[in-house]
Amino acid sequence: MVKSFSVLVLLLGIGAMFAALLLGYVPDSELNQTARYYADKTASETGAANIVAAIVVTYRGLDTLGEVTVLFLSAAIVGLVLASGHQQGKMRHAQPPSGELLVIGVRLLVPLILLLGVYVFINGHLTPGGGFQGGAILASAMLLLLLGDPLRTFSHKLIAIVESISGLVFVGMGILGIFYAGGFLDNRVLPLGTLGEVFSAGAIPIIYSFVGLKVGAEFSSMLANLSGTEEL
Amino acid sequence: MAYIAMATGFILILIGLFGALTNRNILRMIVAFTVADTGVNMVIVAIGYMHGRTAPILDVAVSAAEAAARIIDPVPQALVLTAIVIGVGVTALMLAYTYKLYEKKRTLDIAQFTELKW
Amino acid sequence: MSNLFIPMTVLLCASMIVAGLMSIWSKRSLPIVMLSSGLVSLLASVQYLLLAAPDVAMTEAAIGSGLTTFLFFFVLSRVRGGANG
Amino acid sequence: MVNALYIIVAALTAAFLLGMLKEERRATAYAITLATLAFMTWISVSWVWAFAQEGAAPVEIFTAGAVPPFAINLRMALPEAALTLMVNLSGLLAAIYMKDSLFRLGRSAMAVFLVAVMAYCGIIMTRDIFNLFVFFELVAISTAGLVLLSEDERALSAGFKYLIVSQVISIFLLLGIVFAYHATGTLNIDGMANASLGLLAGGTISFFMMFIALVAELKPFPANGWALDIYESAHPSYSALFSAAAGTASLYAVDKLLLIGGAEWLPMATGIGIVTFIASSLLALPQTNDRRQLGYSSIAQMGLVLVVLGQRDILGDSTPYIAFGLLVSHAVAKAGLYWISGLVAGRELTDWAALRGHPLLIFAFVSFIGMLSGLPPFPSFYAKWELVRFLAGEGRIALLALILFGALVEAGYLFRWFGYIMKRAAPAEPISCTPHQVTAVVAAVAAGWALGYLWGDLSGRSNLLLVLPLLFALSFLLLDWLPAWVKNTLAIAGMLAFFAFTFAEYDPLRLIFAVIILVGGAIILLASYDAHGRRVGFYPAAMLMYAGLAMLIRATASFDFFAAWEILTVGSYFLILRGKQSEPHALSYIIFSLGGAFLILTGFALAAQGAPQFDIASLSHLTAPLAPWVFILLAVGFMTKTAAIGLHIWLPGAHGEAETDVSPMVSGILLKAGLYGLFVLLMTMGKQQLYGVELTHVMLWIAALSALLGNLMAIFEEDAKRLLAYSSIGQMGYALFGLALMNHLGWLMALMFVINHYIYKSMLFLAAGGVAKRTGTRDMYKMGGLITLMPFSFIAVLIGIIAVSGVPPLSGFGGRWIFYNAILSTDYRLPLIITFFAGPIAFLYLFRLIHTIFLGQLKDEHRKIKEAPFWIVLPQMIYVALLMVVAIFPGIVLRRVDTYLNQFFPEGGLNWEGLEISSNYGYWNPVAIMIVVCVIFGTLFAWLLFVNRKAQKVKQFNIGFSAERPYRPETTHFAWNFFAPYRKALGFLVQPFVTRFWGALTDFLHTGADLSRRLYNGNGQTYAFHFIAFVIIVFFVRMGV
Repeated sequence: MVKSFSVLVLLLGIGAMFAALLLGYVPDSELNQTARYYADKTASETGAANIVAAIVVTYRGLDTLGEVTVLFLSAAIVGLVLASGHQQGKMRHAQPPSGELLVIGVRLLVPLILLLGVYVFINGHLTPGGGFQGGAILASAMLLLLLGDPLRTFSHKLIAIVESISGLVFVGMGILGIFYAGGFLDNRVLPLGTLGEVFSAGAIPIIYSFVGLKVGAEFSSMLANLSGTEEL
Repeated sequence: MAYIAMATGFILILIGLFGALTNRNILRMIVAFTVADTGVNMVIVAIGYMHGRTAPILDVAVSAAEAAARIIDPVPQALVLTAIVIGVGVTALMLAYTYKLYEKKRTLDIAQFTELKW
Repeated sequence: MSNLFIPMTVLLCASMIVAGLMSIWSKRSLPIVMLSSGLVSLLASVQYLLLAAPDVAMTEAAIGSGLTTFLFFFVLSRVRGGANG
Repeated sequence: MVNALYIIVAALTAAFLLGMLKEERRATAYAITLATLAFMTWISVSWVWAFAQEGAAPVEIFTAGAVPPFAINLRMALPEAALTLMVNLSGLLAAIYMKDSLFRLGRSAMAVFLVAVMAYCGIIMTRDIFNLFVFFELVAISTAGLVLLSEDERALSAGFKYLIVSQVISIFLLLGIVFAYHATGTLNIDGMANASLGLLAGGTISFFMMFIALVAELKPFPANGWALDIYESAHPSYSALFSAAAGTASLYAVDKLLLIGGAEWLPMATGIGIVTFIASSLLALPQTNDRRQLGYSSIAQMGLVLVVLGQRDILGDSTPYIAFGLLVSHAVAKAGLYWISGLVAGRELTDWAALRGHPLLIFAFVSFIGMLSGLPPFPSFYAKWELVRFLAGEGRIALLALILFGALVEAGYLFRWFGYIMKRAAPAEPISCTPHQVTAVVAAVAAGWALGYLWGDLSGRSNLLLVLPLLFALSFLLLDWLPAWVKNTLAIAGMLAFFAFTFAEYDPLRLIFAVIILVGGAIILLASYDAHGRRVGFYPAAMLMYAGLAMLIRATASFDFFAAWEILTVGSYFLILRGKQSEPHALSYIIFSLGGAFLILTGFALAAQGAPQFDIASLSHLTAPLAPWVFILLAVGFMTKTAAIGLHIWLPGAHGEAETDVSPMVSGILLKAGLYGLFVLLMTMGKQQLYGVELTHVMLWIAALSALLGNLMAIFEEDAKRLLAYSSIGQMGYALFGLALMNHLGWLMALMFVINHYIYKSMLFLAAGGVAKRTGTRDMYKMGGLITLMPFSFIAVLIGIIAVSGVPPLSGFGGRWIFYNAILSTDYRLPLIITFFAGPIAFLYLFRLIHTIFLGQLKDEHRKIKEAPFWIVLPQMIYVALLMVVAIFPGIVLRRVDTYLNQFFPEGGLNWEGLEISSNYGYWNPVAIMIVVCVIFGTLFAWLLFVNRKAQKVKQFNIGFSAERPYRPETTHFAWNFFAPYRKALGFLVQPFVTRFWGALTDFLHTGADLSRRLYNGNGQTYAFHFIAFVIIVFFVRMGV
């Protein structure tokens, strides 16, 4: 009780800070310099219709690279954490088999979901969605497979190769930008094409696709690692 | 609308922090943190919102020429995307830690993991 | 439609706060706590749509509410014994 | 130049590549890791070179083909290059060091490691605030991963606590960033700085949130429990990286942020920094776990550098020099110490005694604590000097005092630790190390010394590593494999040669000191021929002390003077620590000495009034109100070295427990450093008044009390060497008294004491040491009747006590004579009387020395002992001869000094006519006195022989106790508690009030720290609570201001 109360007092202080922020908040009526630049220049500079995607992949591409790296780290560390001191050779409890319906449903759904994921990230520069969303969708296919067959083991090697190659492609496209365009991660290493088409916006669709693959692979890797654990 | 969303975001942060600081169960703490994270994201999105404008996507309705007058600030959205992904990365990591901590001591009480102190 | 935004926002926000409170306050089982927090995310993603942020909405729905909640349940199933400790 | 972005690109490419390797191919993975780190290091090196040597212009690195603020940009300039070099190099060495652990965890761990190092570099280089956040998240996550490298299971919970807190931190950081973006319309750091964020709506709070979040990465007190747990439990090599690289990167991030915040946030940074520095230094005091203590120390150092950043308003362009000086010293030392901790099996501080017997590691340890304590010749020393100069110049005295206090505490526990290493029982488990672990440690040591050279080079003052005496002393480190006698010969030759070459440069006053230090030091070193084997560590320490002394008397600039002072202090500390039981005494010596040194430092800085340094002689130009304060600071500083009463408690143990040939060095020679300082001080500043009080008058009182109490304490002492040590307090009191008289004769007398005290105290210490060596004890009541067995020692002691007590005909009398003349010429009655009384008291203990040791009955167990070794007797005999010469011809030294003193006190000098010396009050003919005394003594002796011609030698017998065995046998010995009657009368004067005072002070600090550190209860939730409480407190302090 004392603890709750003191936490409450502290949060009152934080709340005061937030209140000050909220009361001092005045919505912009015009876009600020940065946003205006993006609104005006995105189409001509990057050829992407989805400005958010252009910012994420190109203008703030370094952040995205960092973000992908965050996931990469998380996946790697989840693996490390779960592997540390892990005793091998214990048999897992036999679990009741999943229902027939689920198994069939999974078989039907998984390809569809995979397709959806790919669609989401390939069109990331045109419509809402992109590598992260698509990647998460890919991972959910994985999830379904896991639900269908809890004892299923995944090819860690395949996942690892997908995540490595997509990471390398991301970095590689970035380096190409240094040599053939205006700087690291500049998407103009490829022709910008026509605004609104799938094959446009230079390297954005390619990068976003590999981001998608990578994100999907990272999440899958985490899931695979978690599913390899035993119930305690 | 932005005000309401922002206020909600702040409240969610406070709720999340309160939960994280008062629940001793590690899993509940992590859940509370995700609530706080959602609150942060909500605040960020709300801050970029401008009344009467549309999403920062160029299409038939919004041409590149008039974009500056029609769309809302895209930057906070880009930031939130990053924040969400980082958030889930950290959450996954904490969950893996949770499993391992539980394996070690068979408890999820945070107050039991104090062998390092002073 | 835009005049519906405000009431919808209020409704959404109120539900979010309730769900948020449930997720930290509920003395009941952890699954409910986790579901409530997933619900907060889900409601938030709807709110993002209203705030003209479809990209964020998609991400939040897929990652924030979907994947995260699943991760929670996954770990919960592994540490069932400590859930109510 | 290679684009600096490749630091990031290379690390990521390698990390992703590692994922494709088979798990079994660890050697390949490790090779890739090392190659990548080496490549990253090379990029940094090439940039440092380009900026420092070729004067390249700073480079902005744009990404995405757009200019900032529309795309992320990074910067590479000299600070970035230097910092990334630090990070990459420590990353490389850390990876080399933990090869085994990386192999154990495999390629994922290596990938995580690479990303961590990359993220530190990213934090340093990026100019985009959100990008900074991303890199910080990478750091946080990789930290949580890399703690798993530890074999300590507790690392798991430490990592989890860290994750909890970093979640809370990132909430604040994100909110701050977004609101700052909303206010300024940019995410670029420079853009935000230009937009003067603080003036915009919501700007202050948003800045505050970012600021507090980044400051939290520096582990400010009290929001730092999580970091301590990581330091304690992580793999030592990771802790090395965490301390060196993570701290560095976070500091630079805060520095960038302060660019946005502007001058108004500097006091906040200072405040947080100083609280953290002091609190962490104090909390480290009761620590017994080595890695946790290093953690506290790391946190403290971060606080200190934060203070420096916060003082940018007055430090100006010197900020980088100071901040980097502290930072690199900390990084190198901390990394090195953590690496050493990986070689030590036990986790208690005392387990480090295992290092003993590994001279290389000892040297490494000493170098590292020297860097942390800001001792010359390391960068932190130069930084300390500069920092203090600016703070004092701008009148920020309170902050200065706090910083020095914290530094003293930190030095205290570091040197305490060194004492454990040298003196505690070695643990069962020896050092275990692999070649690559040693590589890392050696690289850190080399880097530390190289940086010391660099900082000296950049200082614009003398580069200490180019000063001849110091180089000579350091060269003994390389020669330490030689046998002791070779090194001894080299040392003597070096000192005499140095004297011969510099002989002509001294004025008469300095000449006296030079002779005592260099020639006198050489004479004492003769006794060192007695040592056998290699005597590892003795010569570097001794030569360091002599080098410091030689530099001291040759210094004309304040900086050189202070540097010399610290060098001689450190050297003598190592010497004193060599004594068998001297661990606590050496510790109190170094703490008092460093405290005194800090006072001197402050005094100099005040006197300099902001100038980089000044000519010592120009102290005379100082005027009130500054002058008296400078005077007090310097005087107290110097009196710490002369062990004036109140500051004396270190002396008896330090001198008494030291080795046989070390006691005369630290007593006969080292004490003169303090007197020399006082000479210089009084020569330049003369009489000063504060609130109407004549400061020299106060000094006179201190001197009188030192003389009286020093002598009193000596008479109740059972231990021969301690008795001599206490007597030194009294003798220094006399000398101080003479100085404080501020007249011609007083100063002449002080000089006389300088010479006499050197001669007879060295002689007596050698004699006592020789006797102790033969009898195996220093307790006088366990000796007796040694006159026939050790005749030379007897003669030395006899002559010594005649000289000390100031009876005719020896030189002590000359001193007394001048003394009485001197006090007759002033009118300080009471202190005069006190000092006068001290004389007979001195005779009491001296009498005891000869009576108890050499006369009386010989103990059974001592029947077969021999005279002290030749090499210990030889210098004593030289001193006997010297005493005779000085007694008969005092003019050979005094006359020139007398003339020299005329420039300060034209009045009241002595008249020298032939062999006769006269003053206003009488005359003194040394030769005549010698003749008269010899005739009288000869006559009496002859008569005695004649009277006792029929005396018969009787056998000694033992006292029987009629079958009783006393509980404490020594109580029955006549020589035990010899002056018990006097103790009844005067004992109240020698109550250890001063000792109790200092003891109570340290107890208070310890207990306070021990209670406060329970704040860190180990609960991750509490740590998050701490952080939020910290945020709130700082917020309201800030808003309240």
